[in-house]
Amino acid sequence: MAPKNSAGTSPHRELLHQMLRIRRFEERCVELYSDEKIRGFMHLYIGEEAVAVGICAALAPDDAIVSTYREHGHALVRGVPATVIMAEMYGRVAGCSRGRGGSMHIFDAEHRFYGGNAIVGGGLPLAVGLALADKMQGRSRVTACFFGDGAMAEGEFHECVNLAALWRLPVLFACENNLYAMGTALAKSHAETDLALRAASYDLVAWPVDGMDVLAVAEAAARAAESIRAGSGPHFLELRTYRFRAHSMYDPDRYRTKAEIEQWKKRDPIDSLVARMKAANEISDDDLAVMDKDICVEIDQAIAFAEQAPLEATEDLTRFVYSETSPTGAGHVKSAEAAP
Amino acid sequence: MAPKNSAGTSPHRELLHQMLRIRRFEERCVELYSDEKIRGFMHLYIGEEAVAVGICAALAPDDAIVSTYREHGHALVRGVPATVIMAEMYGRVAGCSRGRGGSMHIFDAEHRFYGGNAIVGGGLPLAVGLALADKMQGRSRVTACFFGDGAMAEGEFHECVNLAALWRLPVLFACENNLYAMGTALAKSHAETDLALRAASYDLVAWPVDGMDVLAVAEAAARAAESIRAGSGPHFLELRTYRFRAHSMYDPDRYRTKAEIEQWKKRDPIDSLVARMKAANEISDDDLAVMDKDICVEIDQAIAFAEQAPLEATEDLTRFVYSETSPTGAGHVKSAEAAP
Amino acid sequence: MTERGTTTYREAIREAIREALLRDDRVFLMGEDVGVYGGCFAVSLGLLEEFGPGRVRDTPLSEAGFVGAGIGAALGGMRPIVEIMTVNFSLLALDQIMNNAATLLHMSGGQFNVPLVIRMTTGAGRQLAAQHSHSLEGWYAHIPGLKILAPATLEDARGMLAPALDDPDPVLIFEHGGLYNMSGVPRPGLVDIATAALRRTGDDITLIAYGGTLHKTLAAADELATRGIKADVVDLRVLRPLDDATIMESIGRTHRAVIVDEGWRSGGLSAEISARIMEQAFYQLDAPVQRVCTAEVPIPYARHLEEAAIPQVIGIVAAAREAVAA
Amino acid sequence: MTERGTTTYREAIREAIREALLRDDRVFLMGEDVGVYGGCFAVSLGLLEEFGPGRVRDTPLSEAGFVGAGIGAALGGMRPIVEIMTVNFSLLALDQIMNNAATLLHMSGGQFNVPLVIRMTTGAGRQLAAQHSHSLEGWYAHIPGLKILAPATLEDARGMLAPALDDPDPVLIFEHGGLYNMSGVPRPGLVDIATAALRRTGDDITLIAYGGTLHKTLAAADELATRGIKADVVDLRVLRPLDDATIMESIGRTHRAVIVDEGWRSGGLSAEISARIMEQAFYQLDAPVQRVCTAEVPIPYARHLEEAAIPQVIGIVAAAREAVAA
Ligand SMILES: Cc1ncc(C[n+]2csc(CCOP(=O)(O)OP(=O)(O)O)c2C)c(N)n1
Ligand SMILES: Cc1ncc(C[n+]2csc(CCOP(=O)(O)OP(=O)(O)O)c2C)c(N)n1
Ligand SMILES: [Mg+2]
Ligand SMILES: [Mg+2]
Repeated sequence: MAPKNSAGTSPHRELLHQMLRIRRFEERCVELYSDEKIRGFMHLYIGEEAVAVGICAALAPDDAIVSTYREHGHALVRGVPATVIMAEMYGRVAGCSRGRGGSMHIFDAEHRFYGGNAIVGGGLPLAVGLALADKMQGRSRVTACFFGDGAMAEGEFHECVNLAALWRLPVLFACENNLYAMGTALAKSHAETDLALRAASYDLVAWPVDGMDVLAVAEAAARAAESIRAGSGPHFLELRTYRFRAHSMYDPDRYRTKAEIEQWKKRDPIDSLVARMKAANEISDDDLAVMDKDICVEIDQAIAFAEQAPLEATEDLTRFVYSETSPTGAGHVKSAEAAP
Repeated sequence: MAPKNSAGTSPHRELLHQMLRIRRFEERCVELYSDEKIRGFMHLYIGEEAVAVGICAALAPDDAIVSTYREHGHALVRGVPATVIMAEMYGRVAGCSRGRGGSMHIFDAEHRFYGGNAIVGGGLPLAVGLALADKMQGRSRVTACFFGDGAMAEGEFHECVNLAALWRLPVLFACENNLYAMGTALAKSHAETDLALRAASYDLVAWPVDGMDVLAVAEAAARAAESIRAGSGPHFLELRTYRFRAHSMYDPDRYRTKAEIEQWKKRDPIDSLVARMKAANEISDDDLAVMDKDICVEIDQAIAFAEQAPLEATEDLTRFVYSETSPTGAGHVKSAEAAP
Repeated sequence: MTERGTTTYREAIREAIREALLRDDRVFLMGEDVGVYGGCFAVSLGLLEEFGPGRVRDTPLSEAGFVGAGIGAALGGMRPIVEIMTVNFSLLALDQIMNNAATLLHMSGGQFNVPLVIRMTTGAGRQLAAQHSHSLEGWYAHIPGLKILAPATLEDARGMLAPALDDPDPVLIFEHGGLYNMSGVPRPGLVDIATAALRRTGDDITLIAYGGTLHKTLAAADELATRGIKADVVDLRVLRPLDDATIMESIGRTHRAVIVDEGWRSGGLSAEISARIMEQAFYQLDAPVQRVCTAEVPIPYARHLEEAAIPQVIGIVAAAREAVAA
Repeated sequence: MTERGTTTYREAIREAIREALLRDDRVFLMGEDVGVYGGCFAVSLGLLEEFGPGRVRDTPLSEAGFVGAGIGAALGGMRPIVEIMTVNFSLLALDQIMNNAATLLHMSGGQFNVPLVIRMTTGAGRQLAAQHSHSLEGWYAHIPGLKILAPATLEDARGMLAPALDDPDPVLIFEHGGLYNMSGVPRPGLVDIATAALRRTGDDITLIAYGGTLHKTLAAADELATRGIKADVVDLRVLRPLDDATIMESIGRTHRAVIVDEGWRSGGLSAEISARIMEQAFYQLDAPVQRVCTAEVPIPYARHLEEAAIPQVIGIVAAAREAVAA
């Protein structure tokens, strides 16, 4: 979780704050995309904020996250500074991935944020391996792996969930079921649309969660993480959610009705939490305005940072193809004794 | 099913005859392998005969079969002549695959026998596609796809079963669960070892069958095939069986105990059927001897055929990389009108 | 106002698919988001509405599964057009393409041919970063049993599909993502899927390109012309089997060559062409054959880095001038 | 009676793995049947018993999953040795190797290196037919971010693993299936993973080979010697990055070269080497560089056809004589 902010220390406040950060950040990203400051593929998380915020709330600083191309939210909540995320999308050397990754490839070693992976399903094996490393080294860490409903149809999903269950690895599989894989509705991707049920067939604990309710997500994630840390193997949460925006900036969104989208917007995770907090007198309109303003300042700063950040030198194009400490890369000859 | 033989027309007799054909054929293959007449990888089906025989009994001549590298049995029962199978293993041009395939790649267009596939799981998509073609063309045919317990861990399994179930394709998934994938025991391959249960999670009909009992297999296959023809989509049978021999001719069989093997041999599918038939006075020792002798003659003939069969001319090495009717291959220029 | 008959590369491909669907009942289009979404790059927009979900089939995300199903359907008598969104994801289906599609005919001793067309987008240049910018058509051109096409013109976009579908063997068509919006009035006529094409003639040097780099190469030829260097520009069109004759005929006249390829340099298609020139035209060369390829890096997102990574006009011009000066 | 110190290629690799497991707790071996079965080609026989199932891990049949898990484990601080039974099955894991292992470092701006070693068997010659006989190491050598090794000698079988594990980036080791039973007494000493080696010297022609074809090439060099043709034999050893210097040094002396590669000809590694010679040593060539490669067919089962398909001594000799006569 990112450092606490001015919005106070109530757990609800922090959840709200994080969701709002994602929302506002991405709203600005849309503008910046129109202005051609951000290019390439960009996938928005708007509508799904409760998932990232709820899951990440259950993670400790030394846990790991493996995410998808729709990862701004996960990265922000995890504590990757908005500045370096924004600079990344600007393609600047100050970006978290030195401008080499862009929107789909946010990486941050400090926060154990392992991408930003844009091959659907391709991040899952990384999560299994990270968890295996933890298990082999006797560390009680959790690796949270985000992926979509569409990804569950990929063979890599099958192989990975089986491996994790077989070896009882500490992975939290967080399936963001937003009902569509690009334009393909759930029922056209999966013969069995009850994804938690499907996952349970691999002999792991799996259950569905209302992904529009950050408290429900946070509670489920906390339970799952606790159980994982206790050594009971991987858990699978199906987070039932919805993206309010198109799949990517290129998507004309022809495959679903306005009415359906509007229906889901009534369950906006931010509005819902605000309503609940207001009902419980946990927040006032003024508080909210302050929170919103703080966030705007944070994002303005991120944009300013990105705007002024320099580009990688073109001569450095071929850096980081191999490690700079590479003994062979540096021409140094490593050796081993031949057989005795 | 191969043409009926001298052993008579009782259904039990025919099942027995087919199982015995496989057994005797492969016993001879072992000798021929020692004599270096057969080379490369060779995988024996001995012990599993009830599966091929029971499943194929439910198939009509225009149904299709997709099999694995352990496919001598499927091919023989399907009616691919022993002569051309043997010649194939001898690497002769008279072999069903002109000697290009060997033991792992028996193909026969006439019997719609689509291999002989040696990438574990790699045949599954072919079966899905064959069934799709039937469905799209309104033909009521079944495609039977054989694969092992090990194959179920592959991503291709997952993708294919989902596709078949989603599109309600006429595939009979025949999982030969012989408890091992090479040396890897079932419980080291699958978190959920109840494979029929796992398969059912894709929303298709799946159940386990005693794969050592040819009558049980035949009955299950008949039910499944009937249901598939009636349009109710793919079915999955888990055939619980055991291979009495090592995985391949290279396998020293270190991973299981002699006792385990002996235990399973007590359930030899041939012995069991014979015992049952004898008890019901359906067969005498003399009948059996005659049947066995007929089979030996058939196999002797197959070997004689293979022994004298010529080799493909070496100049023809590069034939069949492209079709000989290929218009471009022949330099003929096909064309389309450019946009109007 | 657009000229009558103006079309785009995207529309030309769509029209080719449409025609194929109209012409032959056995043809169908299958892939991720080809239907309701209208195609990842809008190529198949409208086809679902016209032909229905039976013949324009949206698939789950399962590249090995549906590409393999296409192979099976081809075995079963259909003429599938399978779309893989981009070549980057085709790696997930490579086992099926290599071990089944390309291999079944030979392995079965000539019994089972696979009349399948696989289309996919290839190439960089749109800031899509490392996992969405591969140019791997050269890899596919390594595989015996496949035919590999790279339409770079409106005519080829429109005309290559029909002969590909008529072909009894698997044909892969690589559409460069940077070309979809290219527009113009295609020349009427027929196109083959067997030969390379001379897109421009000039006797000083042979520039060899295909797909996404053809247009940069033509621009480089223009630029070279202003410096008095006249270039032949060979559009390979068919990457497997390569049309050696057209290449060698040109080099027989020019005695110099530069190959332009958006694939990575080491082990790319450009190497094969250079090696063939070595073998077939060594004594006619006045200078070593040069290659202008993509830098050996996973393609970076930042525009200036991506531009520096992939072949550009200026680099082609420089290589050609060097070759001519040699 | 075997000489003291005699070992096989198989045992040399096993000993290298054993040593690595002893030396570094972070090292583990993972793959299909590496444990209880003893390794598909018996390479890891006995290691499970010595190191236990935690460090010698049998995996389910799921190449993408466990190779990807190896990448993740490397990210997580381990030093995995992942075994893929054969290169044929590695296609199922290619997405992970290309899009993750080779790419993560660059895509993350230098943050995440992947210290992973992947071993696999490659090559034909044992009548295993089309789906078990690929030689695709040349393909892998196309991928920036990877290092590709091809041990052909007992010394390299024994010595390459340790520096591969010390390397911070992914290293793929290709073991030719035909070499496992090769035996001899390895010379003591150190081996690097950066250079090619001159295995024999002679100033008339340079023969370039690696892995499974090295020994055929050495035999061809013997044969050529009896005809008065003295050959340099370069063992590439490292297929990426290629050691151009050693190749060009040799050609600077011999002015002629033949490349021997068990990969298919078109687009194989042999093409890259030929192209580099074109670029770097054109003016020193007295004859065009020749290639002796595998015929462009899926490898057939029948022994005589397989032998005709893959490079043989007689073909190498013929190509070399032709090059010398040119
Ligand atoms: C292997 C692969 N196939 C296709 C794509 C193109 N693609 C990118 S995102 C996407 C949809 C994924 O859907 P889902 O997993 O539900 O995640 P969501 O985008 O809904 O968050 C597709 C098809 C890809 N990136 N990788
Ligand atoms: C993709 C792939 N991985 C590994 C192999 C090597 N291999 C051949 S058979 C086999 C075991 C398969 O087990 P299972 O599916 O249970 O079938 P069985 O051999 O028991 O009939 C393995 C690992 C292969 N051929 N293909
Ligand atoms: Mg989704
Ligand atoms: Mg098995």
